[in-house]
Amino acid sequence: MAFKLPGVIKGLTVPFRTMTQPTVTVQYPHEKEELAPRTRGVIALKEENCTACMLCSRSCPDWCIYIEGHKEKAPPRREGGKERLVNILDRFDIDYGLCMYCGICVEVCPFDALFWSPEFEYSEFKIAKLLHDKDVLGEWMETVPEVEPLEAGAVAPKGAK
Amino acid sequence: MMNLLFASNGIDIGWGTTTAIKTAVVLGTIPAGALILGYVFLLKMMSHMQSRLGPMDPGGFHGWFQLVGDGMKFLQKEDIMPEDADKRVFAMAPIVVLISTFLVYVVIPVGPSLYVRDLNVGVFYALAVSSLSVIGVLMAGWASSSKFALLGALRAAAQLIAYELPLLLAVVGVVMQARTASLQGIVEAQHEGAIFGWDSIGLPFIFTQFIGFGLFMIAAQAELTQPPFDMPVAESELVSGYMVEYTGFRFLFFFMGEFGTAFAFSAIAATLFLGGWTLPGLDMDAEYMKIVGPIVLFTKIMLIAFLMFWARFTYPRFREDQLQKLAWKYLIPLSVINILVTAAFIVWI
Amino acid sequence: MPNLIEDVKKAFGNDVIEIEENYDDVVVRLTKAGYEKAPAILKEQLGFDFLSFIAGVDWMPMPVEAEEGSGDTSQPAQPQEMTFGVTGSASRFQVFSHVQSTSQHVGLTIKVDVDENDMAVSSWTKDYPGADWHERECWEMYGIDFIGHPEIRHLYLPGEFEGHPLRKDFPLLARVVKPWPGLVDVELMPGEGPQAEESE
Amino acid sequence: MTTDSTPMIDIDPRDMHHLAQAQMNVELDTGDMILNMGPQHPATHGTLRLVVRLDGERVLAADPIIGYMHRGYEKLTEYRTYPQITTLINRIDWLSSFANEVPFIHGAEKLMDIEAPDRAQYIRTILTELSRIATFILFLGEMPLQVGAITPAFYGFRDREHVLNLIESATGGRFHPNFNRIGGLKDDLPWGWTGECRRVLDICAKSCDDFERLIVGNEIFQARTRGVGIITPEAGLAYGVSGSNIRASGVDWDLRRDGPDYLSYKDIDFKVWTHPDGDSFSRYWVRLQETRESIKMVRQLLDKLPSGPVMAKVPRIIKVPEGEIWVETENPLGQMGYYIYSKGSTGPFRTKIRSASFSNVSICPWLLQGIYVPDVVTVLASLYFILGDIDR
Repeated sequence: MAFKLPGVIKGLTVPFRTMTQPTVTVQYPHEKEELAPRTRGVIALKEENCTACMLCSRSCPDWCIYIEGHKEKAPPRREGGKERLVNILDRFDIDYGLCMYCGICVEVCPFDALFWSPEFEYSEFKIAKLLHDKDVLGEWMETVPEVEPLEAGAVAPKGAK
Repeated sequence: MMNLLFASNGIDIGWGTTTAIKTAVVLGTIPAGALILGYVFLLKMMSHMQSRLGPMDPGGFHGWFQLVGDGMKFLQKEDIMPEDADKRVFAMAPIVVLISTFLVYVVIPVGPSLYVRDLNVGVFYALAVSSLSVIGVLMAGWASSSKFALLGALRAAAQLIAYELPLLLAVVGVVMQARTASLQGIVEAQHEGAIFGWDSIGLPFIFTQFIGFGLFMIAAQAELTQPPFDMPVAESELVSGYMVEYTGFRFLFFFMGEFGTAFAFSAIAATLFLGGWTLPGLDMDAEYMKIVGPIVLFTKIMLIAFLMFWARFTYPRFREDQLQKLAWKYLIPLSVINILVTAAFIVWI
Repeated sequence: MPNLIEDVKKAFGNDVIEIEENYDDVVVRLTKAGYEKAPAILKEQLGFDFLSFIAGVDWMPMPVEAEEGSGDTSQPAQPQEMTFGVTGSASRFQVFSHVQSTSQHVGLTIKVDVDENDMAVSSWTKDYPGADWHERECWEMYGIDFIGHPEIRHLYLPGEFEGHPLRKDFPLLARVVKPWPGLVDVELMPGEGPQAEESE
Repeated sequence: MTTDSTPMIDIDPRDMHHLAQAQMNVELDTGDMILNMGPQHPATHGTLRLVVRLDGERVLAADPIIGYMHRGYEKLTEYRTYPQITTLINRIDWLSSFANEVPFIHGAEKLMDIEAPDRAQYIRTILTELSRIATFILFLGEMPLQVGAITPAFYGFRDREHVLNLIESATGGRFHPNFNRIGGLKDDLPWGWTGECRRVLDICAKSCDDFERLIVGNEIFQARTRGVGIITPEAGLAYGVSGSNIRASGVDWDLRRDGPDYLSYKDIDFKVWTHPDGDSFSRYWVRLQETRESIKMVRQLLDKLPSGPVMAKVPRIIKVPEGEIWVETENPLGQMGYYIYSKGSTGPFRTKIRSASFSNVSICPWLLQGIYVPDVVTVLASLYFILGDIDR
């Protein structure tokens, strides 16, 4: 097998050049990489918008959203108007042990109550703790980035979330 | 070696103590050499070549404690033996491999009088002893009663034996040119030698024996089963060849054996081809050489080891039939031609 | 496309029960005898050198686990009467395969009926060795036997798995084990709304 | 080069199957050694188990046993609606997951005869080609790792990271973008994405040159891969091998150019690379050239990107009318196709998923005959299959 030298020696230059260039490692616990605003890290719940219409829990492929609510009488919008019946949310849990981050619930919600946030550091020792309830989801709300501008030439569909 | 050191200031310590001190020093250099080579090349250089940082946290500055920590981890690991393994042979195998590494250090000169024993057959003794590891590898492969280990051991045996020949023939040129086989003699020959009358930098044999140097490096790479010759421990097929059943401190022996032999071979290569522990301008027998000598040899070892590990991280591995063909059809004829050319030079010029 | 239909008709003669063009692909339904000699004809005469896949289909309508009116829409509501695909079917099971010609860049889907009491079809492994795995999967999932297949054994499922999972009457346990979270509805005010609509 | 490499047993594939079905009996035959490579083995990318009957180091018969990762997708699709299925099927070939969604969505759109707007088609093509670049760059680093070189694998992962970050900034998910909707895309590209995309393409182009110099020219790599695992065009097609594997055997067939036109491949011109040899080296070489071709394609697409909406008018609850359709696309691993039977409900009645690696690996019993154990690893690496693709 003729030893064509150039091929083998030429190959050696690539690792040597990489050795001289800066490395790409991000030392995670000390430095943190900054994620894209659209990253699907965790789902945040804006409780005021939610009317417990159960659409998200019905369309979730993994069956991991559990909702309980009850009806209440609420003061009429305009005084003298009729008494209104309002859905009050008692329980809104998302089980992140089952969730596959597909985002169908965020899209299907007609009242814009669910948002994506790029937060990802919520790992637990016990899997049961991955069941985030209403107020934990509420806390994620501040980490939701505001909607970023679209690329040139894009026509934003009406009422884009 | 020590009484020469102390004799100069009048204390005469007996032969027994000097041998004890020499053995202690050699016992110390094997793990130290393995750790240094392992850390500098396997951890830091390999990672920077792959554009990553390598260990940073252990031991604070650049993770120097990583390999020491690994060593301790291996020590406290449970020593498992496969249930139908041949117990005694299984236990003896790593020790045989390690013994062959120790014996090589006997002849490596580090300073004017700093060597354990200056045998006049130095070079051939070193290379002969280093082939003892073949027995250890076979013992490990057969004893651990696992298919992968068996395959690995058979491949290792075939490869190590095939590359003994080019390893030795590559060195014959150097011995002829230095007219002595003793390593100390070779170092002196390179110090006084001259290239066609111009002797300001002495004659490191790499200039005249560059074919020999190339052959020696390739054969050494094969002896250490490092890529491109790491068929016996091909991790993508045999996981880790003959070492697959070993855990705990026995695996540590193998690891130390591997890197210790790498350190030893780099030392031999440095001594034979790069002028050993001397630098051109320095006077060989001066007092200070006892300190400067080891440092010079260490830097040369690092240089040679850099070449070895650079090839180790870049090249894919040969299939064993190509490996054998390379040895028998290309390396051995080339080394014989090299010997003839050297002989011609010596006789006519 | 039209000349392909003529070629297939000419090649198979009266073995062709039905042939139709469907979204830039031609679907043909053959008799069992036609299906047996199909691979030789397809490969030599019609030049279909690439076998894409062989699979089965079970036309039985989807059984609906949830009882009526419980509002369980976890499963898409499929029509209950037994309808068939483009070229119809005379039996509950069908084997369909797709072959392509890499030179003329054209594809053909072949279907054959498998009636329930004689669940066997001839194997294509002689002409298309690639059919080996497809047929093993189809046997495993539907229970359709392939005559002449070198060695029918389980491909995906463990050795002692009984039952044929892809049949419509084989339950999907994951759906049965866990109650559907979407069933729960908003609790009504006490004594309000029609009694029928109370929730668990 | 290794002109006199071990002679391949070239038996006509037609009468190959009776050899291939050599029954893997458990008790040890005299002289033969049954070696289990997998299901937990570094050479098999995941849980493929290869029962290999050895005579010394030469393989007599190899029988891949699959199913360790069978998730039963075809059964699951019968219990789900169309949007839920798109999240499911991008988990089949998880390295180029965007490319899995495209045929299914295209089939559903054809059944409902909805046409996604131009900009959506362009962005889909860009993202498909980007996932192809990501998959192939990982392959360019992964195969030398199986053949023994440690360093290239890290270059593969490092350069693929840029492409994944790019896909994540547009779709939100690195591995599972879930960006396709029936009728278009979920969202438009964020601000400054096209500029970032051009920068990443330059990095990928430089990375391809690095791989060329580091691997393709290397004699040891050529010695290990030339003439190893030769797939003849007829045997390959008869076994259903598709994609770069069959183009490396000289078959000039690429669904992007020859198949029914989908996405916007007709607006750009690209070359289909083939190699006459059909051995492991040519498969590596073809994938390297295809990565460069994809980089050129994405640059053309970026120049011609039209403006406009990305979502067509689609009813809120998607009911696909009755009918059936066969849709296929050129995925990085080969021909990916769906045969969708629909009965007018919100979910399909039956979906046959034709994945590329299933057929690519089914050639192994024929291909691994009579070669050495180390070559088994080289051949498996050069076929480049994904376990999710095989087991579905």
